Amino acid sequence: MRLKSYLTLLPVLALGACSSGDYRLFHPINAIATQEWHATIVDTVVMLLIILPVLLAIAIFGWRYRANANAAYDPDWSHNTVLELLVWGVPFVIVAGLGLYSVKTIYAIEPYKPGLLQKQASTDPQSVLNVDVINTDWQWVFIYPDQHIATIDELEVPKGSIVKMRLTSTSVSNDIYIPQLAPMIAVMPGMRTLDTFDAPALGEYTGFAADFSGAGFSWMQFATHIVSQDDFNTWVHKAASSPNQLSYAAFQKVAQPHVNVGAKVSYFSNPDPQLFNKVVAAAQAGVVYPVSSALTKSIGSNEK
Amino acid sequence: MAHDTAPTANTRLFRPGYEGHNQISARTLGFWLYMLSDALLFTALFAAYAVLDTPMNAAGGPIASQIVNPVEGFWQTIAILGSVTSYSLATVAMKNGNRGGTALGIVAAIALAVVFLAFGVNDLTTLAAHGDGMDRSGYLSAYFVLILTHAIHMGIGILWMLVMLVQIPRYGFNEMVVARMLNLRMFWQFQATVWVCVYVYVYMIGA
Amino acid sequence: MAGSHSDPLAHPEVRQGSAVRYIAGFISTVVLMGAALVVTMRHGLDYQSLVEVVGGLAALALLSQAALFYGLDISRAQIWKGVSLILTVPLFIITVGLTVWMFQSLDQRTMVMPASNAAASQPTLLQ
Amino acid sequence: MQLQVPGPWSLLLGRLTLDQIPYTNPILQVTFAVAALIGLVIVGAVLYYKKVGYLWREWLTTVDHKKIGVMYIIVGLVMLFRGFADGLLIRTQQVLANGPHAAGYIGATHGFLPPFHFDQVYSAHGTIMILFAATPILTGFQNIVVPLQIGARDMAFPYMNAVSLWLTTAAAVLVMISLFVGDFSQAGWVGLIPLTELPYSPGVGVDYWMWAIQISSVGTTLNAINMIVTIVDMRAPGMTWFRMPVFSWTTLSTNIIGLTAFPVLGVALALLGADRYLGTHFFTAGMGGNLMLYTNLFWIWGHPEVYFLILPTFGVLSEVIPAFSQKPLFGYVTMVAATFAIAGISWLVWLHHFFTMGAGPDINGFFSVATMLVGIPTGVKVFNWMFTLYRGRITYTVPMLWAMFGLFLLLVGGLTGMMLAIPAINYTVHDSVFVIAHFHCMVLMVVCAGFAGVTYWFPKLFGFKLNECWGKAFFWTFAVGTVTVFTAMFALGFEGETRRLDWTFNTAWKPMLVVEEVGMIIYVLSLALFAVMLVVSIRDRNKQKLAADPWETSRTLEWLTPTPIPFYNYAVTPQVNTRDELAWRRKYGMEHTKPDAYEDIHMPSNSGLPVILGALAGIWGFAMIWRIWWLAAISLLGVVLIVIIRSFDKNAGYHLQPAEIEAMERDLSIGAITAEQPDRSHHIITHAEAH
Repeated sequence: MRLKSYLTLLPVLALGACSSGDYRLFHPINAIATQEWHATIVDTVVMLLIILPVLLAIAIFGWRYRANANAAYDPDWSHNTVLELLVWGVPFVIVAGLGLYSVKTIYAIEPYKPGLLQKQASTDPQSVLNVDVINTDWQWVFIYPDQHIATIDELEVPKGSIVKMRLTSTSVSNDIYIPQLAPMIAVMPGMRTLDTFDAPALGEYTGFAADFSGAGFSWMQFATHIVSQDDFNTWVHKAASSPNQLSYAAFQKVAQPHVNVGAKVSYFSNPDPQLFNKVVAAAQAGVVYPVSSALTKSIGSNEK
Repeated sequence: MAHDTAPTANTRLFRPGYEGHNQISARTLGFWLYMLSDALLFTALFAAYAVLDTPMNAAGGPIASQIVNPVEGFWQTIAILGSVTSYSLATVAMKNGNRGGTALGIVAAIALAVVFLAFGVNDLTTLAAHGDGMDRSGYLSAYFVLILTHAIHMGIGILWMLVMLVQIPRYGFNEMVVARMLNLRMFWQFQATVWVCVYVYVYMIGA
Repeated sequence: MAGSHSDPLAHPEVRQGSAVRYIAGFISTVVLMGAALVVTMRHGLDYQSLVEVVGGLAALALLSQAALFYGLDISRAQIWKGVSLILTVPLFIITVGLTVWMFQSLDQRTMVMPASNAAASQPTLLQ
Repeated sequence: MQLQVPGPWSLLLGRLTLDQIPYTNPILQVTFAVAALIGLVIVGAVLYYKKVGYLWREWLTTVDHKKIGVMYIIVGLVMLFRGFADGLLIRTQQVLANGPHAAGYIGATHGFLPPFHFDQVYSAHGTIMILFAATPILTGFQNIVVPLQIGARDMAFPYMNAVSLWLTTAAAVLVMISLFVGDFSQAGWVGLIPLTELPYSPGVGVDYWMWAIQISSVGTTLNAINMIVTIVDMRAPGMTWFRMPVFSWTTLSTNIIGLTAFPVLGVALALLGADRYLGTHFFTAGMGGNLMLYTNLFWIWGHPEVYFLILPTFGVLSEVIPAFSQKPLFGYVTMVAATFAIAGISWLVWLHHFFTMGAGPDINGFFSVATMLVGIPTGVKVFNWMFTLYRGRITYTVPMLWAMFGLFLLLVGGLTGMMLAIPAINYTVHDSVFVIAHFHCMVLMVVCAGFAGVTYWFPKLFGFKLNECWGKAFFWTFAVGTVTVFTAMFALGFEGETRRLDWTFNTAWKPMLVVEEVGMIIYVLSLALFAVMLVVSIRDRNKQKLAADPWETSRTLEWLTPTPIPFYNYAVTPQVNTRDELAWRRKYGMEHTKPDAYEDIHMPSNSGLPVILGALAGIWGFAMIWRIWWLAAISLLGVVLIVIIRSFDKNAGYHLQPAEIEAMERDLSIGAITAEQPDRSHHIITHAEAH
């Protein structure tokens, strides 16, 4: 039976092998994602140490002791103190080991203050790039407080930096996620969470919303570019020359529920330096951005 | 089979005349389990209250120390404990087969429960009249709903007692009536237990 | 299933009712709550000690109710009530305790805003 | 204090208007047509065969735990089918709507479901599968098997048992009505907060979801009380705690969870209801609410709920595997200990559902380790089942195949569950389809054990076996479908696909999405084979004459009763002498021993009140959803009145006479009574009522 199950797996695995480059979790870019991937491997290997023998034993017993095999039959054997101690002991040892490992890795990648990045952050504080992220229905607004620019649905960071994101939401909860770079963390209205990641290699990565937030949720991607410092400066200059300024009033227009089809990028100059705090304070004061009834109708589509 | 023993001449395979369980015991155990379930309901409400009992969750509205009055709460404590004791004494009268005494105890319990509820309702309506209703802040939501949930339990208990006041003269102390009287005793005592928790947690520690 | 045909008033849970016990339950709870009230109204204790003292008095009141009102003991009639209560009490503690612990941490990390300390509100990595 | 809701409101009909009926939606038109057709066929058949009275007397008003159990399972299977249809829609939408230029059909811009419709479908899928399919099916098993297994005539509270059933059914009906009147929640089966608050879900969808769960969870709580009292109080003489079959043990532990966890869900939903109806601020982002409080309360229930589902299926495996290995269960005592260890730990782990909330490394560490601890007793269970196979004499009947595949899924689910328990891994796959694949392995383990149980206990109840050949065909297609869908889904998790996407934006996902769709088609095939199996089995039902123990290797007490089981279960209460009583009696050649004499049996009377109570609860829910205050008030009053009326009911049941029991037992032993002729037993009832 198990053999047949595995045979059905083969085409699936073959398909998977063809497009292995798409397995983003297998190709971590930075220290955080690498640690996460290592944890995945360690956990899987340790668990397989116990699961594979069990599967094998079940298969062997299942075959060996089938009714018409005339194998040894022991109709009363149901208790063995040594074995029963062992069946508690073995899982206990494995859980103890993995538990210790789990706690250790939590501190290494803790999104607020990852142990992995502490050294770089203290020796080279200049490399820390602050980004304020505001999740709206249904876009991502990135504010660069030190560069005095803001973007919608585009996150650009210089290579070698440590990116420190402060996150909040105008309306409903969400999760932010950049598979090869940044761990998932909740983004909640009226609250502020943090997410930290390093950017060691040039490249373009997709980030997106991970927790359902309403009709436009599937369209909440943002491009994440890791570029050279020069390119970053050029990009900042480009955004800074945008005629659109992101005052709080302008932001309130941006934050109206809106599906950003195709994740179109916009740039703003001179964002209100207190914008992030104002958004949090507004949410705490009860400001909501209600969804129009057109977006909560089953019939017909409206996002275009 | 760890305890496998061969049958002997004395081995019985059937048990004719087996009485099975006792109806009253099964009912009181079942009701006790319901009350544990109800206790978890209050636990969740207390957890919610604990989370929402911060100055931030008051959202500019009143905080606990501004709305609770431990002294008034003490009169409520005496009223509800008096009610519980009267009802419990009614079941002592039932033990002696005294229908009149049982009814008297129940009436006294209802009267004291109404006194208790009057205090509570007065508190909540006064707050609401000042614009500090349950829709004012997260803290007040938790406060109102905790108090109201307890009050609704009290109301159900009073209704139940009224039903018993009809059933006792009608049926006498038969199995069903006795089981209900016992369950109601647990239910009513449980309201006092919850109130002790509310009084201490909301009225005293909040003060 | 025939159930007991005996006199329902002979049931142990009817028999265990006792006026002395109920009145003792009333007095003990009122006295303990009165003591707690006095402690509270004097305002002589800091928050932590108040929680401990008043919480301790409340625990005593609950214990006295368990014994005097509910009449919980290890008799055959009451054993399963006691067992189920003992199995459930940890759940009260777990639910409220872990929730409070979790939200204290969460409030510190997400709600307590640096907004008050003005524009320089960017968190540092080593905060 | 009533909150202003968008849209019109009238005194008579509340928010209900003609616009609320989505009669222009082609998908719902087809669904409605099919549902109406099935409904007409059933009603027509009942009328044509003049079965209205039979249905009312024998089923709707019954207080017999076996019939109630069967009805639970029927409700569960109907909802399972509905939930599966939702799953098919989800998968098809995702494969059609893959890539930036995916075409749109039936008025959708991509795929064939507009976002809001898709969102309702996935929310309904989760809600239905967990609360209205898995829960009733397992409750049904517990109802049928546990009283038999402990040697009792019925549950402790037969009337309340019927009330539980009809409350659950009323809630399931509300979920079904939401298809055609108004809409369902868009906010996931967990009720993502604050998406469920009025500004973001202004319609009635969240209200449908909320009230349906509330009503069904009252039913579940009542059932839990009933089950615990039954097990504590009603075991046959000689059945000490450590002679109790493992399924009864798992039922006890699962109902302790149900009893204590469901009130917390009730509070979470009631506080959400207060926000939506009374304008409080429990879970709003502003005005002092705390939205994570909802998530916290929901998962305090939600994680124990997982074990509420899984533990009874562990019990099924612990019955099926020994029966078909012809050996006692290995390590009975450790099995019981492991069961209660799982139940206990299930209260300490709920935060792992929101590791990404940002609660801090200490808290995440605590809940991570607590979660892993569940792996210890679960591992013990797997080892015990493995050693039960050792030196057995294994026959691969259909129930055994289901049990073995369930074991396989449990191991895969355990492997991936251990990954999710580590926050460092959880941060990469939380809210991805990896999580979906993980918990579907677990829930499908529940389903496999469910099908193992159905095929195992079916002949006991109905007097004929399900067809083995078609049963195996059904099993193999189902197993292949499962492996195909969920292997692809694990792969998609590693590719970074998040859950609940109505538009799968990354074209690289296409191959795996296609594999998933292929798996779904295999599933459809397996359901067709299931139907064939039922039809063939029912057609051939008279070809076999089954003894009390049709499998001939079963070990526990329930197989001592005649097949099919008479409504009074045991003519004379059995005396239990050992664990695995039937295997022991068989070993010493006593399994056919009959009692020497019969005595009268007291039975409870049927009652129409539970079904009326259920109907009133359903109407109350509907009225609250649509804010029809007068109807809500009347139906609530009706519920209170029925409870009071019942308390004045002096009908104390009736007594069956020894001669009638003897005649019935004789007829059963010669096969003169089959399951389709329960009218005879009813005849005896009416006759007996004259006494």
